[in-house]
Amino acid sequence: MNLQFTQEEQEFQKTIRAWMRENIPEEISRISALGEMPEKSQQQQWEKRLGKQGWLAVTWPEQYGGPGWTATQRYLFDLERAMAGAPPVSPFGVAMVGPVIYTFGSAEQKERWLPGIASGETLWCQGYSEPNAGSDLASLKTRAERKRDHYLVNGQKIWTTQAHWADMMFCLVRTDPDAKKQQGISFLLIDMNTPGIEVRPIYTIDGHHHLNEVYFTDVKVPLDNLVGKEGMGWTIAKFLLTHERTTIAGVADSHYALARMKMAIDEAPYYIDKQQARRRVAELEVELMALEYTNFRTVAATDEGRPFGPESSGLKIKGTELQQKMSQAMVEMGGLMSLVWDSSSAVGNESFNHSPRRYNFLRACTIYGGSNEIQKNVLAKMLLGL
Amino acid sequence: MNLQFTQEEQEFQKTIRAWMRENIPEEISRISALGEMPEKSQQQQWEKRLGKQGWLAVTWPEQYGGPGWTATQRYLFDLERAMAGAPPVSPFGVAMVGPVIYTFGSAEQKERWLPGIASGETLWCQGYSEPNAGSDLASLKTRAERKRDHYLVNGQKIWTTQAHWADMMFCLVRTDPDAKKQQGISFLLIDMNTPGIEVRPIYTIDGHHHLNEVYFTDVKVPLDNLVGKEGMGWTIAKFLLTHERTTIAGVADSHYALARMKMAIDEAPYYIDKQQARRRVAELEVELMALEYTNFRTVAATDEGRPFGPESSGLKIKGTELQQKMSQAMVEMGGLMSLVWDSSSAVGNESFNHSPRRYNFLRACTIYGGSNEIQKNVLAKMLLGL
Amino acid sequence: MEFNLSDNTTMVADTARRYLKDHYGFDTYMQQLNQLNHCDPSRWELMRELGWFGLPFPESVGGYGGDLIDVAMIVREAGAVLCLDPYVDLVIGPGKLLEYLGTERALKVLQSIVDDDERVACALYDYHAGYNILKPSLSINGSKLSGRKNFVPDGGCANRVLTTAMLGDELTLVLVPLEGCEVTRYRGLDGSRLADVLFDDVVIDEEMILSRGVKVERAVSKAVAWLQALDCARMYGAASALYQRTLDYAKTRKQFGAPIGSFQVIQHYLVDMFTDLQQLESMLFMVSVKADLDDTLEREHACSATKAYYADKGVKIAQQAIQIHGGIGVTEELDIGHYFRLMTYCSLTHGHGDYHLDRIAALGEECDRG
Amino acid sequence: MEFNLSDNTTMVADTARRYLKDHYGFDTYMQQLNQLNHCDPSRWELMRELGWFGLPFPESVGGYGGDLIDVAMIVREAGAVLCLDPYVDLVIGPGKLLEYLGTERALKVLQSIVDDDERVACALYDYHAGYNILKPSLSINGSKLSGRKNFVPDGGCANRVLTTAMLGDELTLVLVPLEGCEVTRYRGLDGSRLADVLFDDVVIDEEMILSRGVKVERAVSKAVAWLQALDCARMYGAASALYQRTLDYAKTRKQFGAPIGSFQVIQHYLVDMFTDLQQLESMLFMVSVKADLDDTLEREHACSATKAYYADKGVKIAQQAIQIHGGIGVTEELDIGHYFRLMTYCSLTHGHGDYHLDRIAALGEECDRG
Repeated sequence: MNLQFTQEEQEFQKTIRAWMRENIPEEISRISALGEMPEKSQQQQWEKRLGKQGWLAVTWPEQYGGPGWTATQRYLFDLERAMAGAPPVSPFGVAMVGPVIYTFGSAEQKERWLPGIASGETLWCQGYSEPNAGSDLASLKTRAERKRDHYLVNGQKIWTTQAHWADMMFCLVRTDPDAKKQQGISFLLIDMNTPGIEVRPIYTIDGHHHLNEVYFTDVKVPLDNLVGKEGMGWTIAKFLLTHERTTIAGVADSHYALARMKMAIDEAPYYIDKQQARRRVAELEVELMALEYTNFRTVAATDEGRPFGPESSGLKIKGTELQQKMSQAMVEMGGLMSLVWDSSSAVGNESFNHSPRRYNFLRACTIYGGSNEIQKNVLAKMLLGL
Repeated sequence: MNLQFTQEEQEFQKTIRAWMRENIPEEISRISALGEMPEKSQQQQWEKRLGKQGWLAVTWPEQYGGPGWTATQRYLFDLERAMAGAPPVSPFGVAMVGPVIYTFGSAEQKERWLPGIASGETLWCQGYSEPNAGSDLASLKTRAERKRDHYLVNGQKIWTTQAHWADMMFCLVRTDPDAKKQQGISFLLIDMNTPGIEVRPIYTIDGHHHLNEVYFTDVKVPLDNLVGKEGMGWTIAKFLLTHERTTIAGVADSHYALARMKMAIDEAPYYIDKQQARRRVAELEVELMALEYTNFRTVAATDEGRPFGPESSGLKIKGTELQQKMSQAMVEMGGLMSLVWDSSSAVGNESFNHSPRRYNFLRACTIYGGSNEIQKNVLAKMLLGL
Repeated sequence: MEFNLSDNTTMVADTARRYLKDHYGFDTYMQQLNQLNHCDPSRWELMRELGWFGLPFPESVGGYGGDLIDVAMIVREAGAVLCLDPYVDLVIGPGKLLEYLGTERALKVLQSIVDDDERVACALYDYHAGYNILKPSLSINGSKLSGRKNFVPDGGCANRVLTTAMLGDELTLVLVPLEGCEVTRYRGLDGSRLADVLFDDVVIDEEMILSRGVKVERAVSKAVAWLQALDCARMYGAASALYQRTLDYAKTRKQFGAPIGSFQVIQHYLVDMFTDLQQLESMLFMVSVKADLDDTLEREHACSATKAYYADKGVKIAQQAIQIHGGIGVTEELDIGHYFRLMTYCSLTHGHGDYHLDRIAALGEECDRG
Repeated sequence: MEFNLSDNTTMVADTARRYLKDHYGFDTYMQQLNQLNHCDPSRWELMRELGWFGLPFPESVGGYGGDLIDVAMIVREAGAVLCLDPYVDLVIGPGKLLEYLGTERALKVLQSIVDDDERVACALYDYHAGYNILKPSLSINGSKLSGRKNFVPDGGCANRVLTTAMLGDELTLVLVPLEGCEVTRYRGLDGSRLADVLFDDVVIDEEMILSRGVKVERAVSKAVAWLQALDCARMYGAASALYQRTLDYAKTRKQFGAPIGSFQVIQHYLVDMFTDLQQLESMLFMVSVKADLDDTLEREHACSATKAYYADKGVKIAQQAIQIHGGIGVTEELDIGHYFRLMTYCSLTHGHGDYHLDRIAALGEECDRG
């Protein structure tokens, strides 16, 4: 049992901290300080800067462009990234389709797609959910019919985050309509500029445009864009679910949110009962600590080459619950200042003015990627044997 | 909309208050002030005193010995009873078997049993649950075989509150073993002094003896002791579940618990952060108020001869949850003083010393009479149509 | 005790429901969301025709002498259809304030609100003073009013503003034309229109000072009690709509080959929503009577208890409605998320949960001493 | 960072588990519940033979120089089998206090605890001072000790008592023979043996005063950090046992023709218990390292966070275990209810949840200033 970071790790952390301080664009950290998210151009500029430094695809093996860091280093990097006010890297390229391609893809596919992800050039989105396949993903209907030299894709995806930013989509499609539910699903890479694709925005209750509906009408996708074999889609999707668990808890960004909350309380000029507010912060701090040390155990296991233990199973549930609690606390502490929706100038403390947007946005975090109810169903079955 | 008690009701309340002050034995109110419950002799002495006054079977029609009060008067009576530190009347006679007998019983049965209940002479207990029929009551197995001039009862009941005090038990038994689950169940009155009955104590985690197991070995019960017809047991049990809803929320006793809590905080000599404690009391007070006004609606409906509306459906769930929360708050506020289990003299404030016993005891209140989970299942089905 | 609505109140509520259903709803709401202007004049006139403007005011000023419960039933229905028109903020709020002041001048202004489309906004809050309505930061020095008010509902659409200010150590109520002030408009979380008003050495003549001292404190405290009760009425309307929509959704939305309402966990969520809703209704009835009491202790205790309870359970119902709806629940396209915004908004106006719990604790001590 | 137990600690834990399983369990617990006496002398001797008495103490006093984590793993196993023997209260508590004092006299007493079956109880609390261990109500005036200590664990079974008292404004640690004191015994909520000790003008000679001032404050604060960590270790053992028993019960207990563990609501309850348990384990590892740090801020922050977290989630697990068990869960016949008592007890010793949240808030401010 050794809960200290090594001397080397601490040095590493210092290096990252210094680099972040110098390299994060001020406009981005200003946006983060309000609990908001950057625009596409800002996000991509930032990811490219990381890419140039070789720090974008940090989870990848070195042969594909990863920096060769330990899980602990990745954790420290993520922490310093968050605390410096930079947004998380978009997960679709680096965390999702990248590992799929280097694990299941052909040599050509690796060569063709991985460099663009690692450099931040190519932006990806994820085509999983459909109107009638939300929690019940295996019910998806989007059809990819195999023609002589292409797949013909027809159907609709929904809740597609950043589809309006993306160059590429990785997509679950049904290649065999006669096979049983989970079978007959394949994993396809689709160029978002292909004719027949229409992206329609969905605005979320934070007032922003993150999500989309994506319609496919006779979209031709080259056969080469199939990853793995036909029918392997479900296996690949499951692989991703259990892949990287060391940042799923959102510990780094919750630390940042907690720090913002403390600062907002300290700066609050007036009627907030500060003692009471600090007590509420203490409660959240305790929960974050429990999550963080559970997360550390997953990080340590990764560094020792051990598989994720049962301790990692609750990370997503607990992490998202905590994010929601924190954003709600921020709104409630703000009192009247949280009534503001779209003022161009600050009314009191600006972080409180923006707090409802984040609070609203985070209502989704217990829903997407498998709602917490679905997560619990799965855990009850897989882990508890119920 | 008129939320005042009438002049008459207020006079009534004053009369009751004065009577209670004069008639409640001091030892009983002392016990209540600690959150404890009286012994059999104390309880029965108290119930007889009420009986003598004609105030024991307060929900009964006048023809059977009820005082002819409105539901509002009954509410006020119950409130004054609780606030004066008297225990609730044992429900098995007055609230349960009494109404069954005057609704379903024969003239002979009414004459034979009702007077003893209304006077507090006869103590009853309820023989429903069995080891394998808890939440799933319809699975009960205790067998009553019809012989020439008696039923022969064999089987076992469990969780039988006050069986060791009781003269009589009303009991669900299976008279037709071939009928389907809910059918074939009958409602039988059993004299607890009949040979073949063995009562074994079950101690609960408050350290007291409230519950029992009751074993029946070839117990002969007169045929006259069947209420209604054979096979009507389930109907009668369901009748009881929806019968009297105006005190099921436990509002009166929760008011008393809240008052005790406030007093304990005021008297707490020392380190308790009183402001914080009062804030916690305020939270409980708000929840009690919501419960109370919902309860008032049920009381008002009763007085207007209207059926219970949907507002009454959550009373048991909310009421028991609140009782648990209050008892937990009492323990937590007590801090070190709540560490005490069996000191014969007070260590600091005696109410806090006794708080863990009540806290422990009340863990059962979300379980008995149909666990809150079962209540929710039923509401989802019956009321929400799910 | 008796919880039935009078025939009169029932009629008011039924009319309101019909009228609001015809003229409001999600489409109207979405249109209004994109305007910073005041509500449609024809709808405003319709409200006047329905008698809402004079409803809770004395006949002497052209009113009908109705009760808080009448207004509460209207506001409840308004909450249920996401109505954003500023009936409460430009009529009830300033109207009750003026009525409670009761001076000739005040009643004259009230009469013009009831009859003449006079638009008066109330400026009770600034972010320094927070919920402490008796100690605003704004002050009058040497007959000049200077300072700032925030969160003034429909402050951008009014002609005049009724604002509290300190004159020495006395709370004072001043009626100021808005022309001479710097008004910054923005939208509130619920889609309503807010404004900050900067008073930059506005010269105050005696005419503009309506009253001062204990009388103002009492009027403000009583008027805010109405507003607190009406916050809850609005939240109840929203909670009720949310519950009903979510129940319907659970019955029709299928996943894993069955309606999601067939899953036990969803069933229990819905039962919790339902039982909470029942208790919210009980509290609404209670506060609709007690928020109008003269007894300060009982009035404030009732208002604080209800606001605290709504801030807790109303918000929980809205959160749960989103969770059960899943993805669709967090989109702007569906009304669910907008009810959620309304609920958060109302949980923060006129005192949030913590404020009211503290007030109850303090009132309790006062009771004990008394 | 590295969360593996060392070979040595693993061995200690495994031995403890085996030993405790052989000698403790529900039957032993129930026997002990009916005795106000000290534990069985043969079991006590076995603990000594296992090396537990000297485990975390320096070799100079006959100890083995082990770590807090070693003791924590023993106490965790002890919690899991409802062990009531006062290993922590009569060995670890007084031992660490004496070790941290570090004077020759203190170490001599420590040595006699390790080697000679000396029984020393710690009297740190009285109900006036509450959790404030640095300002006890007991005081020494004119070389006479007078006043009362409460909640002294196993105070009825010890020869001497290490008690804090104020000498002027200095915190002082005094070692007093118990013969001359009035001792009132009672049982604690968890079944352990507590005592009140009345010091009725007990004459204190210089010999009895072990130390005073800042040194005592520091020693008390560090020793109590150990006790706080060990509270959590005991609670973890209980929580883990509760979870496992409840899971097993859910798989076997049938209602409505199916195991209750097949109902979705029960499944989610159990998943919540499981994920909480995982986080409780993480916090236990954390506090087992940090409660022994010299850095006051980090040590106290870690202890308070863990105690607060356990007071919340540990207790919730126990409540849920009872609820899932139903009727049988509230009986004295089953161990479930007794684990619940243990959990409540430990959530109140050495600071309850609120106390620790306040301390974290206060430490945070200190951090900010520093």
